[in-house]
Amino acid sequence: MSTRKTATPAAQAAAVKSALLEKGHLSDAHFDAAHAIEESLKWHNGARVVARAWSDPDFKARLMQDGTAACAELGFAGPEGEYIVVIEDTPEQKNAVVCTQCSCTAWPVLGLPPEWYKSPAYRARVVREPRKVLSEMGLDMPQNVALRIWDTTAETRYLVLPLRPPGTDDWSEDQLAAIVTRESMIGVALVVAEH
Amino acid sequence: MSTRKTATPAAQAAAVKSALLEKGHLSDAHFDAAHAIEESLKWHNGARVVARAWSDPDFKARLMQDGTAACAELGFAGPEGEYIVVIEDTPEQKNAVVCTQCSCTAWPVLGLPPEWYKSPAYRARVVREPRKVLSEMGLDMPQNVALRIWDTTAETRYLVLPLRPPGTDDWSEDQLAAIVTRESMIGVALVVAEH
Amino acid sequence: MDGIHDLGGMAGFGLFEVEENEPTFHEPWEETAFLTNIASVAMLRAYNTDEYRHSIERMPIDEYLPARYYERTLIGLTTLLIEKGLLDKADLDRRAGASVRVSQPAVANTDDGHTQSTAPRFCVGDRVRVRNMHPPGHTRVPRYVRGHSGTVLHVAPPFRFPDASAHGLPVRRECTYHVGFESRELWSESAEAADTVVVDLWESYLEESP
Amino acid sequence: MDGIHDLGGMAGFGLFEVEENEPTFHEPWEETAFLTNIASVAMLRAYNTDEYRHSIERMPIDEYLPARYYERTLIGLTTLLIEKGLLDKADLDRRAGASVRVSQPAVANTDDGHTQSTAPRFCVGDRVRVRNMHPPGHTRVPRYVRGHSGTVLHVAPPFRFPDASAHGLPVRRECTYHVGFESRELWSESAEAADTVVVDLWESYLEESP
Repeated sequence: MSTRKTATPAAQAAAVKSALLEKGHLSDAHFDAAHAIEESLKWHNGARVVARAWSDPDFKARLMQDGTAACAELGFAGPEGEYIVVIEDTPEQKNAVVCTQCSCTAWPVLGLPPEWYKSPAYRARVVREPRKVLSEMGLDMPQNVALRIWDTTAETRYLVLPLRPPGTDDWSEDQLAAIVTRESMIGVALVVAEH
Repeated sequence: MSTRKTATPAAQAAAVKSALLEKGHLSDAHFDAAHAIEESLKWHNGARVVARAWSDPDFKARLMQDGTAACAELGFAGPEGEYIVVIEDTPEQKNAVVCTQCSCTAWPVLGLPPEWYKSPAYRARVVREPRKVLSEMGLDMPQNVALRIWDTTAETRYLVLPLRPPGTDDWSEDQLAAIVTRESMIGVALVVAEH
Repeated sequence: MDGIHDLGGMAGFGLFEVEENEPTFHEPWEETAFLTNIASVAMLRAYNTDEYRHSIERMPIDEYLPARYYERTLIGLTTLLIEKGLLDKADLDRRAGASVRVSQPAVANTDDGHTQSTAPRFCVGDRVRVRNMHPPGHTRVPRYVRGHSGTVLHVAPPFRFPDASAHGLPVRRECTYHVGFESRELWSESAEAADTVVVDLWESYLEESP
Repeated sequence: MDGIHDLGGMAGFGLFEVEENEPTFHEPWEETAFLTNIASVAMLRAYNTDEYRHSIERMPIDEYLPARYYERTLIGLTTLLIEKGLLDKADLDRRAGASVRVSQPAVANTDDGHTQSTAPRFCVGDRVRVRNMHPPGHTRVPRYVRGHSGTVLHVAPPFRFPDASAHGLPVRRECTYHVGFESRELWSESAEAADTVVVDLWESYLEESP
């Protein structure tokens, strides 16, 4: 009965789950269904979208026109993916995504976000000093490339379409998908052709 | 040599003081002098200023014209008192003082500030919802009294001259000084005549 | 609320680490917290995502920054399940063998928006200014753009207005706008001239730029 | 810097306690910290008060709110005495038997002000607007008034411009102004119409209201 001590996260998570189950608010089947949703949220999905866009001009046109529908063509949809907008990197403009107020991302194509994306430091700094933040992450953008930072404040979920690296003209979609990284689709890295 | 543990404030304060003394940067005499300054910083000084202003119209005129000089007449001066401005409560306007960015106050007349004044809650809230904050502190101001909150952001140090309570016309300056509180001179309380 | 969660532009943060081959969850309780939230929103429908975001914003303010991400999830969902009457704090404390952590009570917004239509009021290319709003409850207009002007780059379809939806006020939908702000408009000369920040803003947050 | 110390208007804080017959210090180390700071500023002249305030603003951001007031004093003065080369961190760690706490390195302001004169540019009654400044280092213009207009109520004499003085830039003095802002100008309709907030602002922070 003593409630002076503060519960550890592990104890609190177990307490809430057991109470929900015992009181009948949720069942194991619900948790299994939630787990199935979790398993479907992979950034590798986004890599497939990017590889398809690089390989298929018609798909790319549909993707830029209606990101949600084009991702759904490949079977990628779900929570935090109600309205997906694709933003295209160009030689003149580099895009990067943040959520300053919490940590929203396009789960169906980017998966659950990594620690750095959720860190208060990234959230606070990238809208204020984007060039410095990208540089610290290993991406030194030339001064003649404008930076555009997209803050995920409403229900739009952004996916960055990175520049296709040179020397990949004859690569298959699978080969291309294999070099696309999560960071490149959040916009803080370039895609590099690996041999 | 292990520096993994974080020093307690007590250990850190002792370490810094002993290092300053041993390296000869400061002597015990300096600490004694600092202590003498500390002893001179009393809110009771402000109570004397208020009582004098209530009792002596000429002094009050000088106080409103040049707070620093008038306080110095009574011997009250020192650090954080370089430019003292007195703000007068009226039946139409209630004044209160805060320092939102740190916790500046007019040390020579208000003493070192109390915990509540230094609390992040007071600093954050009183500029935003002054009526609610004053009410929580026990001071319900009628809607027809305007509130004016003074944020101590530069070098001006404010002293609120509270309303003299009714029924004190024949009181001596000493009697008046005895009912003036620190809170009334920061502006979050009224002065009440006690018998 | 102008809370600690509204981090955009706040100074004092330093380097952050990018973990190689990062797992989705770092400890088992993190996955439990995530799954419990998904099940509570999508299956139990105990609360909506606006209420969820606000439950985290209401965390004790000095606990927000030190907390791990899924710690915030856990504190938020625990708060809501108790507030909605589905769980009981004393029971949870007993189960956990210690006091479970919860957020502070909500202060409701009184303003449920300025737009009565789902048809867009602004078009791409319009200059708009962000209203100087300070709602006491949930809002998604960051402090760092308030009072500043930008250009509409894209009109998104109507979505639930979160300032109302997070507080059980009647649900309305209105368009959101991707508004591009020049970095120098936001941060003055300290920013790079060519850079922009795009913020996705509900119509009620915007007015015509003067 | 737009740091955590700039608390004016931040939401998420609740009740605070007013202690009866409060002692000046609650623990002996608090007095030691206070006296060490007084002696370091006034006698040793190791640093000035602007540097001192900034040393506290540079505290690790998630340690600021939970810290006691004199804990911040202690962390600030320790940082400065080390940065100025008077004390050595390893030596202090040895003396304390543990790692002493210090702030993060300073980022200097590049802008040392817009005013070149100690004669006041504005008069009582003038309408002024606070510039949209975001200096990376020390400043005393709170975020909550930036971009907002108010009325000059009083002109104070010239004082050292803190944005320069805290960073060892050439010391200039300029007038400060007590500027009255209507609460509704700052906080919109959520504030009481009759209330005002007065902020004491250096001339370089101000421009003529448009």
